[in-house]
Amino acid sequence: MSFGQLGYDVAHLLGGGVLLLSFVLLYQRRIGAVINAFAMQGALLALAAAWAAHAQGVAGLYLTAMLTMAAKGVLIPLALHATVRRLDLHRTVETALGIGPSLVAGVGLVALAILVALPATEGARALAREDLALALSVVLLGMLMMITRRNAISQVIGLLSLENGLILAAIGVAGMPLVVELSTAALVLMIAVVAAVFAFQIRERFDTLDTASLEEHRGERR
Amino acid sequence: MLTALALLVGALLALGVAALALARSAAGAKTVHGACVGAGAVLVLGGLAGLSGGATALDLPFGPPWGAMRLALDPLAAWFLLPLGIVAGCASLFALGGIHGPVPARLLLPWPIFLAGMLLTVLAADGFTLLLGFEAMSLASWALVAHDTAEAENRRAARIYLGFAGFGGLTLVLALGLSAGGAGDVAFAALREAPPDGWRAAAVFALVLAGAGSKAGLFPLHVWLPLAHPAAPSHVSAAMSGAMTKVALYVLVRFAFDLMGAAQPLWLGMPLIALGAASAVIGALRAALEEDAKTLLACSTVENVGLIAIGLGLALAFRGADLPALAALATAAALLHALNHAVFKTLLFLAAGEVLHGALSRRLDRLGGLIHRMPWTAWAALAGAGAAAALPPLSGFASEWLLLQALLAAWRVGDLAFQIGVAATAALAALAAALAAAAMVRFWGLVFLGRPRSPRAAGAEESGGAARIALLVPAGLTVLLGLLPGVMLDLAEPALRQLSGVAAPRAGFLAVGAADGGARYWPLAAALLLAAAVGAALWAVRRRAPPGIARGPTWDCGFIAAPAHLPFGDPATQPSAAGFAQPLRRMLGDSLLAAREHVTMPPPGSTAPARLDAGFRDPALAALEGPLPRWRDAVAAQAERLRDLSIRQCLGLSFGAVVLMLALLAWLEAR
Amino acid sequence: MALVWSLLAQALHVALILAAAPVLAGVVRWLKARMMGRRGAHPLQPLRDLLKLLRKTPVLAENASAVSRAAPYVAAGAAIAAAALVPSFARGMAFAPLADLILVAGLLALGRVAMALAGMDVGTPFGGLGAAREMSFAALAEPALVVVALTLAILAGTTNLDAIAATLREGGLGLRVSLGFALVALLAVAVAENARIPVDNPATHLELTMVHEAMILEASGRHLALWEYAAMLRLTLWLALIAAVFLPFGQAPAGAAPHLWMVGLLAWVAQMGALALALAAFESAIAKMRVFRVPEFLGAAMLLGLLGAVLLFVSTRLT
Amino acid sequence: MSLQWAIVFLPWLGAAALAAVPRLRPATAGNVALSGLTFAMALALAAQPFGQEGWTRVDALNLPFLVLSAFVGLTTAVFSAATLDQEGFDHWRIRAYHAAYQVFMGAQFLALLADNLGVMWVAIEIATLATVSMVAVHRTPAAFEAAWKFFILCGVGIALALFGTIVLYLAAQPLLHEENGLSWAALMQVAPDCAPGTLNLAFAFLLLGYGTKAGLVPLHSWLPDAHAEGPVPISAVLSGLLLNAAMLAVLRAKSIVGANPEAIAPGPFLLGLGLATVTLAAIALWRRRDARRFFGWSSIEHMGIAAFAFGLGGAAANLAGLLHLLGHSLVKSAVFFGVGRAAQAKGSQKIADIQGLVTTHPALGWGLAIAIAGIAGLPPMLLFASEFRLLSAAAAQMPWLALALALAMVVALAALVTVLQAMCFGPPTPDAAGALDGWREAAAAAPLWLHLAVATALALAMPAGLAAMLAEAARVIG
Repeated sequence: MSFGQLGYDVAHLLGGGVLLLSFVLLYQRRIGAVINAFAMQGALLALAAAWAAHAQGVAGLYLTAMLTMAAKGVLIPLALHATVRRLDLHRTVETALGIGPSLVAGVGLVALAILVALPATEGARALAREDLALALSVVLLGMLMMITRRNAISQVIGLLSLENGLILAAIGVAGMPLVVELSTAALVLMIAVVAAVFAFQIRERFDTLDTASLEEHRGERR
Repeated sequence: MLTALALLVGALLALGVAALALARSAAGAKTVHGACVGAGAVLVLGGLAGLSGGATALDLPFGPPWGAMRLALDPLAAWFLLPLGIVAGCASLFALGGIHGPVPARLLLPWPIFLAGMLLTVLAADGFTLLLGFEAMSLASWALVAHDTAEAENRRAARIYLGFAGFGGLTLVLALGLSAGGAGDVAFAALREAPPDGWRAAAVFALVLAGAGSKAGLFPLHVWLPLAHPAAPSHVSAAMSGAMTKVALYVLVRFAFDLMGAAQPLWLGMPLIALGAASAVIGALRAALEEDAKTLLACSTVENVGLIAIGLGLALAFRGADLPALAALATAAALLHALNHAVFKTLLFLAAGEVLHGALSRRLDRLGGLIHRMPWTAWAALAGAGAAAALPPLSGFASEWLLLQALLAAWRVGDLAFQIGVAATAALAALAAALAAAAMVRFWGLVFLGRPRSPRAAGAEESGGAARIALLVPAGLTVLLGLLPGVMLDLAEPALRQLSGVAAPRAGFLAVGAADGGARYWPLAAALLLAAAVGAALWAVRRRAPPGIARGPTWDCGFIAAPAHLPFGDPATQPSAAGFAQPLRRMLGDSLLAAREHVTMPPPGSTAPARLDAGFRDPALAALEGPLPRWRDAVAAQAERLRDLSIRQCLGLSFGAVVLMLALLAWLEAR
Repeated sequence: MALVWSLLAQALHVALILAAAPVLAGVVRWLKARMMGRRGAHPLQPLRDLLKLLRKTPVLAENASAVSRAAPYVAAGAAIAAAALVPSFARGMAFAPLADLILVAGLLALGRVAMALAGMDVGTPFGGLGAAREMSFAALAEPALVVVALTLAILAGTTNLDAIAATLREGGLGLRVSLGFALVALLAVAVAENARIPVDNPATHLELTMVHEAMILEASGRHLALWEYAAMLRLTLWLALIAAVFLPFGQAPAGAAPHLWMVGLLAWVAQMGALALALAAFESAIAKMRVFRVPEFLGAAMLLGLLGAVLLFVSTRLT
Repeated sequence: MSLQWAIVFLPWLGAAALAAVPRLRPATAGNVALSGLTFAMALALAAQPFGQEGWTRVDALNLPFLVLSAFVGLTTAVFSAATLDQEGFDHWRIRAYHAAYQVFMGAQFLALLADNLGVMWVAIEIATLATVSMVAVHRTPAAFEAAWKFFILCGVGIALALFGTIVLYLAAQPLLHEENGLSWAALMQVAPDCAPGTLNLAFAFLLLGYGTKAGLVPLHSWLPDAHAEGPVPISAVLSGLLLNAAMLAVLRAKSIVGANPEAIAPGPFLLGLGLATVTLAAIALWRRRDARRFFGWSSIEHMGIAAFAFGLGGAAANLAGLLHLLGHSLVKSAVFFGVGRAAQAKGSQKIADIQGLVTTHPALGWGLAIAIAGIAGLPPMLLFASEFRLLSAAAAQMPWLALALALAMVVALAALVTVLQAMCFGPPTPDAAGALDGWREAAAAAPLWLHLAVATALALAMPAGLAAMLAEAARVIG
């Protein structure tokens, strides 16, 4: 252990908080609440990054923390709210899988993540192991959200939350080189996705809009 | 010599490229075909030299990224250069005679490449080179088949043909890989070192049968052949039927007799014999029923390839049963028939081309009476048809006689199932030969005899010059090969020794025959006897009968003369192609080719004529175009459901893959 | 010396068989007539008919080609050549090494093709119809012939007729079931090849059934004579073939002194007479079958021959 | 600045410059000039010795692909210059298109050159962003739809890849110095001693992540649509370059995991994915009506074949896989040149509307026919050599799998042949409009023929140096 029990506990707590918020994301029914929960997750992640910067003594991670806070805690949620208003999207979350079953599936995924990550990382530090399991859970829950929600906004939030999991994993691995660059690059990707929602004017869920219009366009269907 | 042949491959390829420029003028096109005639002559010379010299090998200075391409010339390859050269020469000469203006580049360019591909296949001494040549040959001939895009039927033929070409290549690659084993070296020398055995040998053989067999036209993968061969220009059809099927058989021989080693079991020959017999019967029967002259000839090719395959299969079985003398006999029959068929089929296709040129049709029902307008073509074609019908003393009879001798001796293999199978095969081979005779009589009779069935046929004109020579050369060769098969077998001796391991049975220049004490066929003596008998009949009749003949109207049991507006008589009163085929269609077609006849009677009082619809369908083609596409479409329809997914569901797929992968990892970790 | 004798025997054989052909045809006709209760024409009537035809100028259709003129000679020549090869009273004749069963079949096929082409030359419906049927029937007769040849080749080790005859005469093979089957098959083939009842009726020109006659409807004069003569030769040849293989009694062996030839000659005449009688009796007793039953008839013959060969395989394993 | 970085930043600087050029002719000319310059630099790079330098490395594995990318980039730029006015761009789109093109090229070079796996990830991300914008450039609903699908699926894919990268570092962390922590060379060195379980986890995510970009089933859904929308040249670079970069990333990961004897063998995973990919693609080819989607599916099939080859492993199969990637880049981009030009000439992308090309456009039609035959694995193109090598190696090692592969390839081949016959030899369909003037028609056809010639030359007379390099690369990826 390179740092004390407190450091471990705080990091663990923050990571657990991020995971908990993933569940909250799954649980919410209204889009506004989903966005808010996502903002919370971003903020928590920023805190975790800052704590990691402090604990590992890597100054660059403060930058990550600040960027995360600014982008995910504030800007992206604002932009999403604006998009919902501007494009007059459905305010309620339409689910492909009910809330309850989603949560059950989420618990199963967390179990899977732990089952996979813990044995796989024998030999690594405990924090890294825990962190990896948490991060993997967040990633999987993000994907779950993407495939069980029908609104474009919810799905984008799923992707964003997935990316939160990545950052969580990256900051958990002490001494990861290029961590700032990578997390920034990932952030850029996410911002681009959000921008694309706006630019492409993805009004409806991409359930109905996608292939059907492609089929009509190209006459591929028989 | 090998170096010269290798350079010839390069020269032909260069000629193909140069054809792009040369196609602009008639002189250029003539140059290309003239050069190809020369190439044919060089090939024959190379074959003769290869048969008299020993085996030579040559590494090319380039090749695939993992090694050089290797060429070799041994007696086996040299023997197959003979049909290749003769066919290439005659076909090019015919094409040369048919040039009256600029030739489209797409007709001119693939021709030398086609020849080069065949040559490369025969010379190849490693798997890659073999495949390269094989596929180049397929592709170039496909380009020639596909040249006429106006007809939907031709497009279908080209499509099926190209599909089969790729299929054949893939199976051959698999066969090479299987026989190469772990090392993965596909040079022939390495393959010979470690021949496959057990199930591997069976698999290799099955794959080669599928790959080379489909190219050669073995049942049930022959379906493309009667479609594709007629679609090409006639000189190309001639080369495809005459030479390309032989090259495919060469590949089969190369694998079965050389690369798979000598120690193969008896049963290896059986599938070849069975497929050969099936091809022979189906091919001959279809030839007797088809109504398009070139399709008919292509089906006859299937028949002859089947006969050759029977010979090869017998040779394999004899080798397995340790009867080398009989193996040599069967091999001799196969090799000789390969050469003979190449010559007479080239002749027939060129004659069909001449007919097409003169009378503008390939349909038997639009021809007729051409012997009056095109005597040279008619008599040359008669020689080819006689050989194809296995009439003594022409070439076809000599090789089929040898084949029958091998079949009749096959009972010496002491396996009862084999004996019974071979007895049945002998009957089927005889059936095929007799059916071929019926087909050839029908072909020649309907095209050249009788009255013209269309005004165009009545006004047909024969071209002279190079095209005529291109017909006369193979006609002469057909007669010559028929009279001197012994000489050819002496020539083939090194190849036969290579394949069967012992000296071939020799019966002198004038005869061919089985091992000592067996039957002999003396073609020259038989021909002299026949000539003497005909001469005697002529002499005797001339002595007693008054000279001269009288001409009168056709009697035909008092049939009424043709009306004035049909100067050549009503074509409908002549036997039609379908009508001539009727007995065989009813006797054998019902069961073998799903033949049907349907009469539509007009209702009482109607003046409409009654109609008879007759036709048949090759069962193999029906399978290819029936269930197979249905299965494919059913599977594709299922697979398409994957495509109709929304983005969310596509993501679900990714997600599923991740979860599955993780579960797999967890399971692996737990173990 | 042996060469001279063999040449002499060959020449005698050719002369004999050439002369016997019209007579045999006449005898068969006469016998049939007698059996049917008619008086019948003189046995030499066919010969007289031939001579009469020879004297007439043939009439060819306006659009007949050279095929019509050449084919009769080719057909007759092929028949003569084939007949010269089938042994009659003696073995070891000059052409014996040539006398291969398959070559004989090939020569017969040559004659058949010549006739079919001649039938198609003018473009009449009957000619084409006859040619189509003739070639189709031959397609079915050929396999039967080959399986018979297979049986004989297994027994004799060769397809040379001379050697087969020698083996069957001297080999002490005894009576074999497979030979019986082969005989029946060969008889069926012979009936089909010679256009006899029940496959064809040589005495009628009924359109619906005729095969052989349909092809030579347009022939006349010397051409018709040649066609008729070739047909007679073919009948003689087939009967001689059956006699040589299945009734190999009394033949003079190779190199035998000419006095044995007399014995052989007498035996041969007796055999041919017996076969002619059998043929006449068979033809009188049976009705012609429908054209499209012929494949069944020939198919059965082929199967019978095949069965004979299979029995032979089995018996060669047992011994 | 070293040459490695120069070849990355030159296009990026150029992109910035091109973004300021609103007119078509100067923009296309600049694009071509820039691509030519990078091609020259790639050649110069090939003359330099191998080695690692900072975050980049030049080795036997990436150099051939680098040169190839620069080459295809150049020919595509030429093709694009000749045909771009058919797309009907306004000046914003001209700017966006050319800038995105050069950004993509730079990212592609970086992705190939990167020694650092993190840098490689960033490069691939940039390439994705650039291509998304190029796919969407037409701003039709279908283009948006395809771009969105592409973006979301690949976004998730590269997110997974990043996760894999992090886990990979986690595995190697105890054994590494921090500075070169994500260096492939360093990872290769320590891989035998890493915790095998962590490596497994890393490989799973890297395979699925980069596999998405490489279009492996079941992660392939984005590919056909992305290939079918957007300007024609994009299909060529997507198929010819981006897929290679992704596959090379998979290979880098595979080599690391494969170096550890206790970790799971990566081969069977690739083998399974490859086989599934080939089979599904072969079947799906039969239902296509849109020419560019059809060839997009064909790209999926070929990635499957390459994955199968790498999964099989061993010198012969790896070499076959590398040759297949090279050959596929050359020939498939040639096909897209042909199909794209034909679609412009006929005014439709539907196969039913593009027929009889050899009659209406002989040079184009025959070139396309040969190219499709080459894609189908018929000689004499490089794909013939690679498929020969692969199938013979597979038949020697795993006959049943080889049979399954061959079966799928036959099905695909039949589909390709059907389309080849229809498009090139069918009854001609009328031209829409858009005949190009003489030199531009030639410039549109020249890249096609040039690619075919290069692919043929590489198949039959590959320079000895290149062959040795590929053999070395085949050894490296294990």
